[in-house]
Amino acid sequence: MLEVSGLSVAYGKHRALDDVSLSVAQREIVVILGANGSGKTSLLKAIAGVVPKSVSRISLCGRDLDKMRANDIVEAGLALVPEGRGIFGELTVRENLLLGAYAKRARAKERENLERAISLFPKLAQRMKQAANTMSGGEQQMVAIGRALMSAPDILLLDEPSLGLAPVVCGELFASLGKIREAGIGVLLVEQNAKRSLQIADRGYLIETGRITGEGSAAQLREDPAVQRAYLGVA
Amino acid sequence: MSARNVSIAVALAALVVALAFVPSVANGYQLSLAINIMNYTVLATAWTLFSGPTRYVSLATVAFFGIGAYTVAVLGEVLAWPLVLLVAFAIGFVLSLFVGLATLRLSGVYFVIFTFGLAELVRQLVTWYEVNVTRTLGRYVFVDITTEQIYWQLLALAVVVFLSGWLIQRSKLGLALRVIGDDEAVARHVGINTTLAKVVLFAFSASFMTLAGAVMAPRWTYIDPAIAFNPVVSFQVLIMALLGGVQRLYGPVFGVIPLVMLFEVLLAKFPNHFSIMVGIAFLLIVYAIPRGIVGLIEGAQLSLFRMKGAKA
Amino acid sequence: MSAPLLLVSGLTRRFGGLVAVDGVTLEVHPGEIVGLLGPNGSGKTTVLNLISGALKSDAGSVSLRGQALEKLPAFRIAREGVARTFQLVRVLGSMTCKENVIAGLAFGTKSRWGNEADAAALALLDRVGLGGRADVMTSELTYIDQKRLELARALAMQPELLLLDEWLAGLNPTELRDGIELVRSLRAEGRTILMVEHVMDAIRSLCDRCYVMNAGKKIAEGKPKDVLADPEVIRAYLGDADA
Amino acid sequence: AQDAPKSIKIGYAISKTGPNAGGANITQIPNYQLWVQEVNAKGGLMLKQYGKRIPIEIVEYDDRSNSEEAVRAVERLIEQDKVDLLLPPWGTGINLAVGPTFNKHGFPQLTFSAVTDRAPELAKRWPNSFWFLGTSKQYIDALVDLLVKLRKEGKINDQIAMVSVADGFGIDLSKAARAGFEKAGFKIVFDKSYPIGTQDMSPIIGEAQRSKADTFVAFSYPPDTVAITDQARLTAYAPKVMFTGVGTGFPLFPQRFGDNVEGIISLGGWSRDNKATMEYREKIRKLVNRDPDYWGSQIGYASLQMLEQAIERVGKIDRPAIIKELQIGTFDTVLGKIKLENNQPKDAFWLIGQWQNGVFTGVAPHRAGAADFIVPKPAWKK
Amino acid sequence: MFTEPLLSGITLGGIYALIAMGLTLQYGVARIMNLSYGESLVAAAFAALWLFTSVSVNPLIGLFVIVPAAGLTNWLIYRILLVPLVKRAPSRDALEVDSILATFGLLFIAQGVMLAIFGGNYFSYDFLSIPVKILGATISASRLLALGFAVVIGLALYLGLTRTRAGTAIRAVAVDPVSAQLVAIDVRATAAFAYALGGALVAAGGVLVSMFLTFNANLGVVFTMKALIVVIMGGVGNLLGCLVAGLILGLTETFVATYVDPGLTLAATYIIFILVLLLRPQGLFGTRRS
Ligand SMILES: Nc1ncnc2c1ncn2[C@@H]1O[C@H](COP(=O)(O)OP(=O)(O)OP(=O)(O)O)[C@@H](O)[C@H]1O
Ligand SMILES: Nc1ncnc2c1ncn2[C@@H]1O[C@H](COP(=O)(O)OP(=O)(O)OP(=O)(O)O)[C@@H](O)[C@H]1O
Ligand SMILES: [Mg+2]
Ligand SMILES: [Mg+2]
Repeated sequence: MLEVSGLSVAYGKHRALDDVSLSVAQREIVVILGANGSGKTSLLKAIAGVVPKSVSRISLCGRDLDKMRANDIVEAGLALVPEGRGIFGELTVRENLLLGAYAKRARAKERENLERAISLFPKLAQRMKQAANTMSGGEQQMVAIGRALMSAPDILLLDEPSLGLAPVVCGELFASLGKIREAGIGVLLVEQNAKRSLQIADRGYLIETGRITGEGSAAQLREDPAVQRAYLGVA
Repeated sequence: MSARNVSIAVALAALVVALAFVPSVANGYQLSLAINIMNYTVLATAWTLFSGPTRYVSLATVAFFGIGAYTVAVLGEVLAWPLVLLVAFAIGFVLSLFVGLATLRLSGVYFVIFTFGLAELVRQLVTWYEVNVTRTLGRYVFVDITTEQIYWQLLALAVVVFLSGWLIQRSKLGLALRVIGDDEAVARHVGINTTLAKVVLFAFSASFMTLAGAVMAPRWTYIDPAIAFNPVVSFQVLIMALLGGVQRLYGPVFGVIPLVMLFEVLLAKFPNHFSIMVGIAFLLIVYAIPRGIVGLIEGAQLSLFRMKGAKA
Repeated sequence: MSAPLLLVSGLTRRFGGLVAVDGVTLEVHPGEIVGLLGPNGSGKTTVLNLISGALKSDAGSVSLRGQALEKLPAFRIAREGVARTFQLVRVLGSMTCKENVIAGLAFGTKSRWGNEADAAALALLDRVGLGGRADVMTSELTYIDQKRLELARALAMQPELLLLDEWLAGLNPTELRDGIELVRSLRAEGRTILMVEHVMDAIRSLCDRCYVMNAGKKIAEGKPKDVLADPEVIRAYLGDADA
Repeated sequence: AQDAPKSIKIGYAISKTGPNAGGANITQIPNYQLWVQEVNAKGGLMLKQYGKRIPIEIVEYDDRSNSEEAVRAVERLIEQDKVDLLLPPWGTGINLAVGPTFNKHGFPQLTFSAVTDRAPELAKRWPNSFWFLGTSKQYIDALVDLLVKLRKEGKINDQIAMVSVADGFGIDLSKAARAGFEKAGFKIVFDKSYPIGTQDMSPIIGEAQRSKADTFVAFSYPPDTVAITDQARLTAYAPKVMFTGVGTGFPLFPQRFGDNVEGIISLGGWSRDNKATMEYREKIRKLVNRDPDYWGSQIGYASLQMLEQAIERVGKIDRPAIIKELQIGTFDTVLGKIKLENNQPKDAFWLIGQWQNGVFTGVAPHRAGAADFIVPKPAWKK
Repeated sequence: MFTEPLLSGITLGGIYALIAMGLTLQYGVARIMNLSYGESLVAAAFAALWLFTSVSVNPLIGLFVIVPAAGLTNWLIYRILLVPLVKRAPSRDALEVDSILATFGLLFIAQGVMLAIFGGNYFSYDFLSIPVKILGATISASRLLALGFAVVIGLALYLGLTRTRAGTAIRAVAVDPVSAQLVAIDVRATAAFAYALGGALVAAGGVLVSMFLTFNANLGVVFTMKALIVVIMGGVGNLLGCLVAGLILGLTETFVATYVDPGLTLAATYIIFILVLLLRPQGLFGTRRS
């Protein structure tokens, strides 16, 4: 469904991503593993169109995304939960969530998606009128994920979604990623909690200093000694 | 001190000495142009002293400048000149301490407009006082200060402002202000007394502006609030500093000189379409020099370095 | 037991109708690493904010070495020897890494400046894993590196008490191991640490004791092993599947 | 004879932008344009020294309503452009600011847009300076005479309501008025000032209306003059004597209020039957497509005529001699014959005028040609 | 005696609010600190004057021409002149600095053009200057009309911005333009729209104000500053704040003029302004940025 080939990102002289290609199919969770500074965030941002990039092709369900602006990319069915949340601090939780459904494709299902987001994070229901920037760190993360779900995406890009979530919520989040997949959505996940993510993922890529250095099914990766050493904490 | 620093210091000292001889070679008009440049240099640099690192954009420049001018109008014929200047400095300092304490909790554009309002408030209060108490609005300043003396005083003031700016930049106070400019919460949490740092610097910057006003006052025979508190001065200082670049202490000078010259040329060439020409010139500058003139200069230096590096 | 370094008692803070911190009492002894846990929105960050002076409390007291902190402004508290990191990183964006650390060195408990500060800054950057990046602008750092930088800045203040707010979040297991080592080495040099964390591995391996909060109230305290087995903690915080 | 220069350079710096531009544009700039046009149409100024007429060349700057700029522009005119003569800037403050520079370089300064009580003193300090508009006391004396006469005739009571703009002009005049009115036995029952730029005059008119004064005096700037008049009309406040201005003599005023201007009085005024004056109006109309104002314009034009005659009498650009001639000579102008006393004209023009049948007619001081005063001011028409 | 200052204070306040509303959109949403704002207002006033005196089109009908024209002009200004600045600005602060400099240039150009056409003269015309009696006080119909517009526009826009999807999107752009893209908002188009809407509002203000104020080509700055003060006092980006702040200032002016001293009106408004900011540094209705 999502096809990326030959994607590069540079900040000035510094090359953060170098000729990366990957794909995510419908009903698939793909995880990206990589060390700190390896370019994971840059990858997601580039796909979502919020950092300048050079690329040979990005397409979603056959539509070219590479020349589109970020807002059109969302309209085309791709949603990003950015690192550091990027919620609208001065707006209320409700407004944040409803803005998630600003995309025309999402408007019809606004109510349904709102219920889904709330059932995932029941805490939000009590805080609909609170200004988002007065929420706790974890609560803000919930708002960010909930907002992305509201845009009825075909594919969801998550940058470290579990960051700052309490274990119980974290567990629910991973469980719900499974449900999201069942709803026919593809998920591209950047996550430090490799153990958990490899449990639910179908496939994964390894990324090192801006290049893809490995890929495989989740099971293969779990068994790979290098992966075990680097990401699974097996000494 | 490294050899490079010594030679820079010597060059600067030579520059100051050379500037001191301007009155002996310039005619009246050129001298008054030089005065204008000096005046704005002092104001814009004093402005940058505070607003550069903290990013608190102030439009109160003319409030202090005007108070300086008024001090001269009131005391000019009563006290000896050095005393007048001293009093002006003291008034500026004390007043700005109060203002600083009251205002520095505002941020962003709130501070900008607040300072503008403050300047207008001072002007209104002075007007009201003059109208209802002294019952004359304009005051006449007849003090025996020649144009040359005004120039030299401004030059001396500029030297003082630059020296103090340089010292502050190298001091902990300078760092404190930059931290405040980036993030006040962090500043507090690393142990910076943000209020004190801001207020002290604000007061210094404002007192220099007050002094500039006092020094300039004898230029005009007649002072009334509209003249002394002309808000255009605040805007001009702001624009000059921004155009030059506030990242460096010397940045504003690079805004002052070209702008004063530009205004001068356009005024002469297009007396009837001055506004339009200034506007167009301005837009061109904004689009062509995106990072201020200092940015331009340093960018050029950087690429020079690069070229050298590439060849080596 | 020695006298507590930090003593918090009856600490309360409201936001409108919400009682974010509700009569919390806790103590931290010199040389200890104490964990502060709890579900999202339970008031942990708010407690740190109250201790560090970022927020003022509605009731209760905070004292360091017996000296009351709750009335002091944040910068005084910092000079008394309390340093912190932020949950959402706050680095000084217009400065280099070194300058960020110098900001911590210059105004902390034992102020350092000039060449001495330069050297100390480089050493600290090395220590948190940012060696060689002294002159990089902080805006070019990744999120995680920014967190490291923040720690270096906090350490630069030579604090007696270090408050860490989810400093270990977002690290992969290898990095986490390094991070845990780093924190442990801090204790070895005599620092006292109060840390908020959701990463249980870190809590287990680092903390001497921990407190658990829920909805602003303290619901459990004790050794990590015991606390994490507490049924109420499991219900409210850990959930069935342990991370 | 020496080689004649190609032109006589005359320079001026005036407010073309900024808050002073409004006044400068009405009272001053058209006069400069008209005068230069006329002189050059004749071939220029007749200089005996060369035995021929030499055209005027103008160098003009915009002082942006700023004293410092004005000083510098004048210096530039003198030192860079080497002008032969200077025309004055607009407004009291700026004329005073450039005074020392004019004086230092010995240029005659014929100001006609400055009202200052220190005019006599300044003329002594700077003998090259001429103060055509006079002092506020002159205007007030004329006004008081007028009011005293009306009171004697039983047409008004002895109460006056007065407001003034909190700026040099308003303060000087209100101060002189306070002294003058009280000396003449009037009671000032309402006496307030308001800041420049005040947009809402209803509180002021309301207060004045509630006072029992038959006479209402406003020393106001043009926008305020319009606002005050409008508010008075709106609330049907019709004092028997209504004084407003400056601005009342501006073309804007009758344009805005039509017949309703009838009976309102202000500073200045024209002689209805003076042919020269009416011709002058036509010329200005042709030049700038609107009327001149009825106060300073004509006086300014007269001052330029005087300068012209002084130069031609001296016959060369000899500034001290020109100044001398201005001080002692008698000149033929639109206003009739003028001879200065202490660098100020005396009884040369009307101090108080009243709108009568569409002309702002001089009514005081009381001398030959003064029109009868209409009192009470007619009620407002809808 | 009391109703008179009350009513004239309210109308004056309404006028202030009206003058400021466009700016709160341009600055609050499009993030353009528009120093040439007052010039737009004066230009609209001149347009109304010209339509009225030369073509005898009554200003109320003129509104239907001038307001859309102003909206379009401002839209073009944004797309052509300001978008390059928006694109290159690395941060919000940088954009603010750039926009101050650029609109400072625009200010001069607009002023220069008006000076070239109209000279520095004062202008004023007579329209709807009819006394209306309310509760024993007399107010001119034109001022009442301006007040009515201010209230209607203020409330309508407030509701529009807070209660509708498009309005919320506009506010989202104001809060965080980068994240706004992530929810499919076309940031540039939205900002251009807000800027143009602001321009249309200020033109409406200019037309209405021209019915009773005397103006000249140099008066723009006065309006810009008044508008900024109202916007800041009300809280940036908040239309309701604008309305309330305008009313407070208007009432302060008339009450001080009536009961204290007309000479202190401006001083009093600045004092109120300063007090409000000291008590609420983010303005009356503003929210604090984190
Ligand atoms: N705005 C920027 N300017 C310059 N360099 C940048 C910028 N953003 C990121 N980089 C650099 O690009 C590289 C990749 O960064 P990126 O944020 O994509 O890494 P990451 O894999 O997400 O790391 P982390 O796990 O720390 O979040 C890093 O070396 C970083 O320093
Ligand atoms: N300024 C504020 N205004 C209103 N409510 C606030 C404010 N700050 C915090 N809160 C609320 O107080 C509660 C406690 O917040 P706090 O940030 O302390 O939580 P936390 O325990 O740190 O959570 P997390 O693990 O998600 O970071 C939250 O419900 C939050 O929404
Ligand atoms: Mg990342
Ligand atoms: Mg927290």
